[in-house]
Amino acid sequence: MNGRDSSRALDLYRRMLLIRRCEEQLARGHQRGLIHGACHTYVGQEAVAAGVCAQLGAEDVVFSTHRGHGHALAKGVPPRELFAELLGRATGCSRGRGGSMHLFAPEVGLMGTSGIVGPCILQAAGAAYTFKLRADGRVAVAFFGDGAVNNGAFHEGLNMASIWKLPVVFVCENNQFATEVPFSYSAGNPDVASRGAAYGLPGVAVDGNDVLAVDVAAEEAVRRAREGGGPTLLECRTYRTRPHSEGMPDFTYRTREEVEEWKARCPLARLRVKLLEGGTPRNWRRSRRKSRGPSRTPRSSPRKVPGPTRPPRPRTSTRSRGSCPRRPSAPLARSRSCRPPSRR
Amino acid sequence: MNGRDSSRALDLYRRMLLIRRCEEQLARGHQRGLIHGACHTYVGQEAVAAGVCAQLGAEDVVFSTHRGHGHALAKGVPPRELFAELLGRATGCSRGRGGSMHLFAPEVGLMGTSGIVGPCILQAAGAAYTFKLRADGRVAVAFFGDGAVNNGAFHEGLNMASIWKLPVVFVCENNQFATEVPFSYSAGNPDVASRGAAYGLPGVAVDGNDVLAVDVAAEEAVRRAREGGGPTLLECRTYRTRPHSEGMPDFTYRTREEVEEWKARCPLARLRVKLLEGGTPRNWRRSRRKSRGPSRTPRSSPRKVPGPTRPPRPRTSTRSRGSCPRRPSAPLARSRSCRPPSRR
Amino acid sequence: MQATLEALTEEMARDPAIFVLGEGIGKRGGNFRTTAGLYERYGPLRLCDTPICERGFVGLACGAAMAGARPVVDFMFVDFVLDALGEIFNQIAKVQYMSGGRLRMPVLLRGCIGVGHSAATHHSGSYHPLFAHIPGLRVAVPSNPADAKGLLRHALRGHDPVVFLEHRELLGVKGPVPEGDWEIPFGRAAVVRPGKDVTVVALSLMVRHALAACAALEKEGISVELIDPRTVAPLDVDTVLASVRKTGRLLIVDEAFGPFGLGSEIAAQVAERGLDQLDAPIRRLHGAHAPTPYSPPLEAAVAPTAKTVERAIRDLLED
Amino acid sequence: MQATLEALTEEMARDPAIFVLGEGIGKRGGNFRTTAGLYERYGPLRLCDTPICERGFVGLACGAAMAGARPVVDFMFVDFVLDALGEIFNQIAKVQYMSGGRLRMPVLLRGCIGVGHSAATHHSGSYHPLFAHIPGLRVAVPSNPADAKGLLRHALRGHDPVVFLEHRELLGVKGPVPEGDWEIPFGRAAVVRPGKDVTVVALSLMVRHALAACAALEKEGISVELIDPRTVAPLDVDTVLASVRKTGRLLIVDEAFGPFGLGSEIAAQVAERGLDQLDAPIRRLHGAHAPTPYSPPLEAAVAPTAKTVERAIRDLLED
Ligand SMILES: Cc1ncc(C[n+]2csc(CCOP(=O)(O)OP(=O)(O)O)c2C)c(N)n1
Ligand SMILES: Cc1ncc(C[n+]2csc(CCOP(=O)(O)OP(=O)(O)O)c2C)c(N)n1
Ligand SMILES: [Mg+2]
Ligand SMILES: [Mg+2]
Repeated sequence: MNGRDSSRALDLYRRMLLIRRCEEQLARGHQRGLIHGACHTYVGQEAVAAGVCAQLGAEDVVFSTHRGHGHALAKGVPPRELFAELLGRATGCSRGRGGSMHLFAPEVGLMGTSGIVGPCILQAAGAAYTFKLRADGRVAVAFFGDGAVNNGAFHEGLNMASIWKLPVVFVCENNQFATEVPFSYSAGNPDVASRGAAYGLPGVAVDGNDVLAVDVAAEEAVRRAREGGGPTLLECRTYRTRPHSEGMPDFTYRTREEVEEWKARCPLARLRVKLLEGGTPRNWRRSRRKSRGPSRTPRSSPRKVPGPTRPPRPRTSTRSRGSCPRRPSAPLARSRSCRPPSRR
Repeated sequence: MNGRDSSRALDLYRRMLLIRRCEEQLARGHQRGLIHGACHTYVGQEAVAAGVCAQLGAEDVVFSTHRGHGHALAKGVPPRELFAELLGRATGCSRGRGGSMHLFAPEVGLMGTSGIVGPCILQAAGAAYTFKLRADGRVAVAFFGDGAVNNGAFHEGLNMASIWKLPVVFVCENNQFATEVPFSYSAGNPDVASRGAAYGLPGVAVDGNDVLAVDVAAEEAVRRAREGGGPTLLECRTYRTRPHSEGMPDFTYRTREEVEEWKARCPLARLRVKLLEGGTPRNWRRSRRKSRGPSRTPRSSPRKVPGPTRPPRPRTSTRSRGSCPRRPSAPLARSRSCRPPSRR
Repeated sequence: MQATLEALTEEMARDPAIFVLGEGIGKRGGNFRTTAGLYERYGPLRLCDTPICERGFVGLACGAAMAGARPVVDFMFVDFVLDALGEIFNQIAKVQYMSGGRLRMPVLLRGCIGVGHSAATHHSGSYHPLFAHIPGLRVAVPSNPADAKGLLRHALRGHDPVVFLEHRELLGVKGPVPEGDWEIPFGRAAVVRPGKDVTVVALSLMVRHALAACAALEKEGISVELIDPRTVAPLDVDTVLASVRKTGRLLIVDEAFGPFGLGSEIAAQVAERGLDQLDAPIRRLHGAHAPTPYSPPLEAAVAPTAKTVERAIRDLLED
Repeated sequence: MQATLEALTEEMARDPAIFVLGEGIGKRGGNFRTTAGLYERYGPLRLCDTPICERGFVGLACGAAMAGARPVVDFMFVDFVLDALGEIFNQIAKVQYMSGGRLRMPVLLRGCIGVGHSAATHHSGSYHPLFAHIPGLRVAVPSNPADAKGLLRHALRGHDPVVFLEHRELLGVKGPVPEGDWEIPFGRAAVVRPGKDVTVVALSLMVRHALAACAALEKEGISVELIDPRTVAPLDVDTVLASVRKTGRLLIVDEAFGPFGLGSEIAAQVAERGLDQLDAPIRRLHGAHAPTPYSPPLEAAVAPTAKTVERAIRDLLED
């Protein structure tokens, strides 16, 4: 890795780490009864949100699903707003109305996550339609699971995006299960990327646990969208290493061994190895320090999870202040001009 | 053609002729204001219904669309009941409640046509589910247009049928237009048959104006379904030579030349040529005589269309009696054992 | 209606964020000529012919609105858009609330309703009660060209999702339309005709039938006050209550199904807020609670007509 | 509820045409344990895990019923099945009428409704008014295990499509269930508790809240007659009318949205058929007309509670 590559890699690592740390915190918060309802964490899949969102500018938009914390963070939602939301506070990104599954932060391009499987695909196509109408060069991204692939929204959304050449990227996070149902059971053709052909659009499969691979594939797809080349279907093959939703049993439909195997392919660990192989870049320490808020808290004490839920009100508790910096120190939603020239 | 082949060909010809004659009558009835609402005729596409239904037994079932007269007749709905239905009579196959777009004759396996694009695909899969549950060897068929291919019902229905290996045949009649919108515009991939791959099921394209080709392809698909091999997507490439619906303008979205070109590929005329090339089979005359009811009427006088509509009541008018035999003289819904052994 | 086409044409000229989605609304100009001539003027991006995927293009419209456009979905018959109710109820209706108002949802969903033309059961529904039940949606059901134009313009200038339903049998109807740039705000009923003996609330095509009934009854000295709510969400019951205070008698006429319908909602509000004013039971006259049959004589029997409205008014006066 | 599982288990043993479709209803036994243990007994064909395609498997169920099977669609949350309303309203509800009764439609569509557990807006809807508006559908919304079992069994033996909705907060509730092979016919309200001062109609979870309110009021000598309609289509208003004849006062409590809702329909029927019996305006208490928020204190504010029911009864008595 040269200097530019490794600074980019560090940025990706930082995004992933932020997600991982936040999710671990949230999981603890759920265990402690501070977070209510269903809470679907993104642990294991961080490379996808990080890699794709690194290719987006602040003006680009993202639509996501019930498993949306990672996308929100990667797109630049301040962790504090995410935490406040799940704690049910008025300072949450959805003012406490949404919780885990309904995150809205249009000011940073997180247009919404949804508790219904499917709509995000159509909505991303719709935002892309607006961008095309305005010819403003923006790009929309839909993140969705393998489960959504069998839904009519996938079919209708990809087809419309294709015939109108909309600037949209469809990112399927194939983590191989929809709740407990294996994709190999529920899909007549479990090769998601190959399904692009049914709509006349390029389908690309990528190792979703390799953030650099995701980054490269996303760059290509985003460039195609931005340049008027139309949509891409990007299948990121990955795995969630926590249960479908916090508190659910996990080893009835898959084995402990399988989960362990995938844990060994942890996207953070893999990138760390690469980074260390390439020598410790100058800013490696600094970057760790910067994201220390969320990264240290869970280690120091699980009790650092912000206090008990209370009615939404303008302020979050003081205790949460230290652990969740208002904004990630590095601008997560980089503008296009920041892209390393070597990548262009 | 040997004797068996040509008697089979004659059967197919008879089915097509019955449809053509009935449709011409109905079109006239619509022009004269005897038939109300929308009336979508099947003229030009007869080979599809005839070829596919010739492969079905009486116990097999068919689901269809707004353009369903041909399927109804080919599956064995007595022309008299079809006419009565479109005239709004209680003796109609849907008791006058349905009209052109809502034909029900479960007693002959016409399970229903629908004014909504899409549902027939799901319903055929559903009937096939019942057959599989009962292991009774029956087969379900969905007829639908190219327009339905872009609908979520297609996606969801084909996928479910594939993963559960349901005994169903999906027959897409690609007549190249949905109302006035060309399929090449509305489909990211206008090759329908190739879309079977997206669901892991075989997709077969066939000349939908060649009834013998349809017959062969349908035989294979029906056999696969019946033997537990699962669904097939059968794309029949064809053309409707009348307007989308009776009375609509026709040359704004397509040229008169194109229509004439396709008229020259008339499925009836093509088979007639083949039959004559192969020598006039013994039963050729007889067959013409048998189907003379509907075939002669339009020539003898357009006024033979049954009298003015009146409230549904138990009897049809006397005048219609002669022109529409209660049942086609040859059993249209042949049982499987009638299939020519050469075809097995 | 020509009137809504005028409103749409003018608003599209004013606001470049407006675009139309639907089947055959491009070159063809719409199944009901709702977009005739617009394709030539505004091109394929702003008049976008869709594949037959109602859920898909309604969901797309939702995302387009979130990103700042103003989509008009022209769904032809309301029966077709039932396939998109998930997108409408779960997404379009909720986005503004869920985003704390940071996202707007100026989607116009328009199409035809109503029994007629032997269109049979998949081309003759009137589902405004379903939409009106859902928080976050506005529902307009005009009865004449002037209202249609004013309400459509209002819809095209607001921030909320609007379901705009025109009765198919009204599409050809002509009527005076004021000139110029005016709108009709939602939630204001029109007193179509003042009267003192009985209050009739009628919607859409039923307003015409009720007018015919009023004319017939007038000859016998029966004076009917006729009210057209024009929008069913928001629903202006104040105007109805004011009228009932005068007349003491109320009949609601709507072609849509009765149970959980317009008559239920108005009657319930009056029974809560104006019980003392009533001199007789509240009557409702609705379309038959059955799928619409095809055969003309059967079809004629399922929807209220001028005759059945007249009879219902007479019955009410005898109560 | 254990009770519905018993009914389903018994009926599946009796009738081999019954099969269940849904997400995770196979080995997993259903998100709410609605099919626990059935997979082991009846295998994958009769307990069929579906992909996430609500429209698809509801449409498939329609066809399966037409061909003679008796599908049970287990859709988890009613919010999800909104994507399938086209199949339900245009197809399932109409097939029997359109085919002149030659085809039957014994489809059971079941799932959860209701606010609770901070499930937020996509997992907390109660849309029974939508279904009840549509001709051809039957809609059951039980409030206790015995009714749930009896109604479910009835649904599994009839010819009609039934939408069967259980409140999520009732799933864990225990209660006496009679032994043996009995059913509860649709369209018969239960008088949960006789009384003489005021009539309260409550549905589903609201019955429990109302019971708590009754108990509190009883201490002050206020006697409430509590009626549970149990099915909203058909809707038994006769029982309500008989009660109102005694009490002269009526309150309807339903968690679902108010406009075009259960309260509207009951109030309208009473205003038509029992106007003279009323001593006070008819009151309705519904869930807030807004998407269900996530945050516990907000969530607690949108649905009626024992407290708010009690207050509404007091207000009504003062009218
Ligand atoms: C329309 C709809 N049906 C069912 C559900 C219930 N549900 C929530 S998450 C989920 C599985 C989703 O699987 P997938 O899309 O692969 O995403 P993952 O959870 O694996 O990230 C299901 C079935 C839903 N939310 N929406
Ligand atoms: C869901 C739905 N949307 C729209 C329509 C209106 N419509 C009726 S026929 C038709 C075109 C259908 O095209 P295709 O499926 O190719 O069948 P064809 O008419 O060519 O036989 C359309 C759009 C409908 N009936 N249903
Ligand atoms: Mg998954
Ligand atoms: Mg076509």
